[in-house]
Amino acid sequence: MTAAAGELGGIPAPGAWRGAAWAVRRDLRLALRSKAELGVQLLFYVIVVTLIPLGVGPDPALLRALGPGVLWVAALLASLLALPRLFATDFADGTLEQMALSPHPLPGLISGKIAAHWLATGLPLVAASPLLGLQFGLGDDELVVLALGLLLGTPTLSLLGAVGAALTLGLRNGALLALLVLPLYVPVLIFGAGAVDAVRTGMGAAAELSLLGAGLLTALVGAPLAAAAAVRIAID
Amino acid sequence: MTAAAGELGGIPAPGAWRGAAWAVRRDLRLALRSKAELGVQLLFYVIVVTLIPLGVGPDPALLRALGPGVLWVAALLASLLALPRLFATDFADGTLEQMALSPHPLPGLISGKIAAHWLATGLPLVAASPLLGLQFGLGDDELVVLALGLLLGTPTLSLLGAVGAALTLGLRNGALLALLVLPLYVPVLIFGAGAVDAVRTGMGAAAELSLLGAGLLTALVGAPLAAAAAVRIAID
Amino acid sequence: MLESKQLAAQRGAATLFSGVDFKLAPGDALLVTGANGSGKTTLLRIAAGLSHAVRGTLSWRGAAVAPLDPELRAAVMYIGHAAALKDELTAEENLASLASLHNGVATSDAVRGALASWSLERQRALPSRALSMGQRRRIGLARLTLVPRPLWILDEPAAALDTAGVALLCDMLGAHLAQGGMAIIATHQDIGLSGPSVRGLTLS
Amino acid sequence: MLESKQLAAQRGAATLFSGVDFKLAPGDALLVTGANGSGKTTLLRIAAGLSHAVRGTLSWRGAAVAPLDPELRAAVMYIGHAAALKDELTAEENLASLASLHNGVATSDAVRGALASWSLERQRALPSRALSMGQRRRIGLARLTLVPRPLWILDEPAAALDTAGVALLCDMLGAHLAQGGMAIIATHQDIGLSGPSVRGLTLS
Amino acid sequence: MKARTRRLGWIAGGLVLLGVATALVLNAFQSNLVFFFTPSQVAANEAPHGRAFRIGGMVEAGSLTRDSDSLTVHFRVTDTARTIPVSYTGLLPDLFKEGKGVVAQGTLGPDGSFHATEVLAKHDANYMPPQAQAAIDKAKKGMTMPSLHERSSGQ
Amino acid sequence: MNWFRFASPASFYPLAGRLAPWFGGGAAGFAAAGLYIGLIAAPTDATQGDAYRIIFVHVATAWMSMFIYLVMAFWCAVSLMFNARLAAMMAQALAPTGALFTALALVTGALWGKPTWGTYWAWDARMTSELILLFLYFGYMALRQAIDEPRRADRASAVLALVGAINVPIIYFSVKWWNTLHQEASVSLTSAPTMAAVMLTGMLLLALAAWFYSIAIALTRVRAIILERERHAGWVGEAALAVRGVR
Ligand code: HEM
Ligand SMILES: Nc1ncnc2c1ncn2[C@@H]1O[C@H](COP(=O)(O)OP(=O)(O)OP(=O)(O)O)[C@@H](O)[C@H]1O
Ligand SMILES: Nc1ncnc2c1ncn2[C@@H]1O[C@H](COP(=O)(O)OP(=O)(O)OP(=O)(O)O)[C@@H](O)[C@H]1O
Ligand SMILES: [Mg+2]
Ligand SMILES: [Mg+2]
Repeated sequence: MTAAAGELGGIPAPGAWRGAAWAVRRDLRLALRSKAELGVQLLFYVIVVTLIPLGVGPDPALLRALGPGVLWVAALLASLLALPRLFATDFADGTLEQMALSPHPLPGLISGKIAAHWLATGLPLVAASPLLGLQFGLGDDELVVLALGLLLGTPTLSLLGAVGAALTLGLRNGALLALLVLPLYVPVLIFGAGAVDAVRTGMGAAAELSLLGAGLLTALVGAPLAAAAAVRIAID
Repeated sequence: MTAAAGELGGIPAPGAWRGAAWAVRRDLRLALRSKAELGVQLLFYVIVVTLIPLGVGPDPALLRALGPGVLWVAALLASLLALPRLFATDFADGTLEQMALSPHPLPGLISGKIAAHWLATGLPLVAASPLLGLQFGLGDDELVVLALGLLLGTPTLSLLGAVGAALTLGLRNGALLALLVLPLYVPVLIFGAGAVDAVRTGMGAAAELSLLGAGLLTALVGAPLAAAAAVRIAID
Repeated sequence: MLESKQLAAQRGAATLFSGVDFKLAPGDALLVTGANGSGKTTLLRIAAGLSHAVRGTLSWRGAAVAPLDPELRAAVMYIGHAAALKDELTAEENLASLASLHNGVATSDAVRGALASWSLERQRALPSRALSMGQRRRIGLARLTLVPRPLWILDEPAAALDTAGVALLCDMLGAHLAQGGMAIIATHQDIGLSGPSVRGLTLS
Repeated sequence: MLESKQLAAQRGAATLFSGVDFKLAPGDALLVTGANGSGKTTLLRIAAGLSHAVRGTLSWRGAAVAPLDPELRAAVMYIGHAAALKDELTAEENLASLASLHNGVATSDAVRGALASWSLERQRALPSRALSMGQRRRIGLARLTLVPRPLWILDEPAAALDTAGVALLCDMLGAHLAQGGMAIIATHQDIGLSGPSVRGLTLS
Repeated sequence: MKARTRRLGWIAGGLVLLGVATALVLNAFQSNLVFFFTPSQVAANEAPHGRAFRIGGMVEAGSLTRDSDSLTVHFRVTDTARTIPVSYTGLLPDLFKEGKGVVAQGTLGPDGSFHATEVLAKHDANYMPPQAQAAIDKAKKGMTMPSLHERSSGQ
Repeated sequence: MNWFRFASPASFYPLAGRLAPWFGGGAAGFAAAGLYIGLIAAPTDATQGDAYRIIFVHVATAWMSMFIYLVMAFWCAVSLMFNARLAAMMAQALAPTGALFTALALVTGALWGKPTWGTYWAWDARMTSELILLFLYFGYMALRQAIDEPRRADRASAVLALVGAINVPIIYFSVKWWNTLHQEASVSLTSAPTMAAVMLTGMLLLALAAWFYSIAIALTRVRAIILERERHAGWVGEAALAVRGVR
């Protein structure tokens, strides 16, 4: 309930970690507050994954070929759908302004927000993916690589998406956000789905997974700085 | 710029048609104001349609089989993505309250909003679909049926989506909206994609198209009433 | 013409107020005051037909009215905290659009006249996003001159207005009452409205 | 300690104000007044380090500061129109969260004390969505007691407050100034603050 | 009164639209909106060429043969009017029986025979103990199909 | 006797408390009899062998999944039209049971499909529309859950339930309208059942058991909902004291 500051009784020095911790705690509490929300996010993923076969037809061979692509595209769309909420309400109600004025560094606060966003929207998908993959007839190895790929890929999606969300602040244009973000998402999608395909064809997914890891690290360094810069521009 | 009222010099009686016309005019102007928006919505559709093949792989036979399904799923997602904007800003800034208090019947005003929403987000997709279908190697007949199906189906999506959007007003939960709306979207998707498949297999799509038409008419009667009821609940 | 009998409002488990009786005849104004959270906004929304009361009745021209009753809707103009302005539209477009929603006069001359009377000529073509707090409120109030309605329900109309704005508001209210209009106004500050037909109602 | 030299602000093609000089020493307050749209909010945001000025300099403790300067950020508390409240969180959670964001005291006792001093004990566990306009503003102001900062910048702090709230605000401001604090306040209504160290600045 | 007539107008309009919708639905069920095609439809060239579809009907009595060297089976599917030969490689469901319903997915070969990739048994709406079944079979001997089955097979 | 008396939560609460055990007992009795007939007395089926015994669970749950939705939609309509709190609570109490039966019908159907049709799942009209029914139940519950003001939750979720009600006839008639994999009705009001009498008896007994179970559970759940929602009303305090034996 009370911040670390209060629990220690004194007022600690501001810092990037403290800022990030504040943001994670606050945003996770907000996400958990509407109890249904996390479950609903997951249900959306499940429904999209079952929806695409409906549009495509019931041929099992076709479905098996589609599996990895569909699971990845659905993860990507779930991430995309959750993006506008990342900064928009904080912008509208003045929280972002207060964050910029707080003694904590802004990139730290924003990293915290992104982390909370991934924990609330990305992690459940990663956890559910093996089960859903089973429905498409994927084998054990493929399921492991699918989950591993999503574990590396979905945080990257959240990080890249945060930059787009910050850039479109105040524009109320979900489609513009999607347009900015999707080109950045495409490589993640290609390597993620590619990794599963690679195991299936017996080639090993080391290459694709390394690339996903490299992408994650790069985004981890760059995205919070870029998003913070975009936020500063938006509130000026 | 000025309302019909002003142009005629007098103050006409309120009515459902007038209310609808007011809402169409206002919302279309808002949509056109951010000039990029219409284009962006379309671009989103184009990107999703080109994205799925990327995740699935370049096999041309597979792509041909996927075509109708992918084009329809993308249309459905584009519609879904645009839904939250339909009522949320009007709710937050007090416009919805004023609409409920205006002398025009609320279902009329809401029908107008839905119509404008479809004109701004659905119609461009319908217009672009034949071109995109070409990429998947669909034949002339199939392209015609694809466009015709979308022409009947996308307004149904907007109408059903409006009910979901009105029910989730103020909840700020995009995934919940998706959860409510997707089950209602599924039949449209099945018959829409089914129609194209039917032509491709040389069977004629009359049955599917009649069902899409029937769905549209039913939604046309029921959805504005349900959405108006939901809006009244939200502003109480 | 607007009359309430034993109105009560409840939020969650708390009863905000109960037994509220008032009666507004043509020319009357009701100034609703009370501490923060005492239920002024709630009462105004009930009177405008936006919310349900848990008990009591509201009647308009002698007939009991339910929320969103068409008769009441055709007679009332409610201006609350939210100004119903679209950020993307200009001040002029916003005003014209709202006026015509309420079936008011929305000719370009009338709209410009209304803007001018609230000293917003220079902001006419600005997108509303750029307006200051007080300027937004002025557009909301300018609607009152374009849409003739017997019953005005105004929630803190003076908030964010400068002194000139408050004086203008008071003049408008005076003229409205003199023409046989009615008004219910919730306010914390003195807006200078007085006279025999101005009654007070304090919620506690 | 906060000093401005020849500040000017421009919006679109219009220059809102120029040549604004002020100087705040410990214990000083600056009351910014002016008509709607004269640039009060703009000036306050520049002083808080949120916006750029087109011309002129702002200096804090003798050193010129750019927007979002860390030194200035550590010293300022800005309360604008938006209260930074989350609808889903309770009044208490909101206040604790904002206080700890600004590295203030956020123990549960301190937070409850602050709520009580603004008479919000009963609203402690309500989601902020349910609060009235004035109650929201009170939570924003309660932050001032939890986060010790030498420089307060308040944009229309009295808007939506009832008379008791305005008196409380005035007391708090007096105490703050007496302790060597500084304040810049934009307001349309008289909030009762007076004294030799209270200066006025009218924008036109 | 005027408001009431206007309201009646809207209601009438709504009912008309719903009526048209019903007519469209009925029209749709006139045409074939199918989960599978019957042998008659296949024979009448209504089924797709060069693409997978489903075929449904009864396994013709006495038509089932197995290749000796592989898991491939051959049988004929009939709707009593027309018959289509089907070949399938793989395990058959337990309920697959001659004289019973079947749904097979696959493609139509140029020779007019159906190459199934999946075979599903379509069960009818009858449930009875084996003795009863035997009695019925005996009574109906000589008929193509027991009449009890007509309701589900006649579709 | 004035039946409208029971439209108030305060007087319905004790009535529900008295009725629930009877329905619970009835459910247990019918289930025991049905299971005895279904698992022991009923003969194996001529074509399906023992696999057909899933029918005893599948049919009861499938019927209930649709029937509960209709009842729920009915209460929703009542609550919207007459602004009746108790009706909304009944609808709220029914939803989880309906979702449970829908899930069971889907699972038992899928399990049955493997031995009979040769597949767990095919996208035929019956199965797809039943799956949509499950999503509708989820949507109804999620919407309720997301709105924390009970009156608003009542009315918003009622609108959703009514919109979704078109799905039920589609499920029911899907086997008639479309040529599907799923069999047609074995039991109907207009023609004799195409099922041996023992089997039919077992199936009907289990259907009755499911019915009684649903009523018992709904009554119990509605009592909990009444207590939660009326906790500020005076009578709830008295009821709580009575439970503790303080009186
Ligand atoms: C996941 C797959 C399945 C689903 C979703 C499903 C769904 C349903 C539903 C909703 C009903 C009630 C409709 C009515 O009363 O007409 C039903 C009834 C029934 N189902 Fe299924 N079912 C499935 C699989 C199966 C299978 C594999 C069989 C057996 C081969 C089967 C046999 C029956 C029977 C005998 C009835 C009772 C029909 C009657 O007399 O009304 N179902 N099913
Ligand atoms: N769920 C709830 N439980 C308890 N109290 C509630 C609930 N929802 C709202 N309230 C209270 O109802 C009151 C709403 O009052 P309202 O907005 O009408 O006040 P007001 O007189 O307009 O106040 P202000 O002067 O601040 O505008 C507030 O005191 C609020 O705390
Ligand atoms: N792009 C623009 N072009 C011209 N003028 C602009 C533009 N953007 C903003 N303005 C003007 O800048 C001013 C902003 O003023 P500000 O919000 O600082 O006023 P204020 O003194 O706080 O007013 P209030 O008392 O209403 O709060 C307004 O007059 C607004 O119309
Ligand atoms: Mg208020
Ligand atoms: Mg201002």
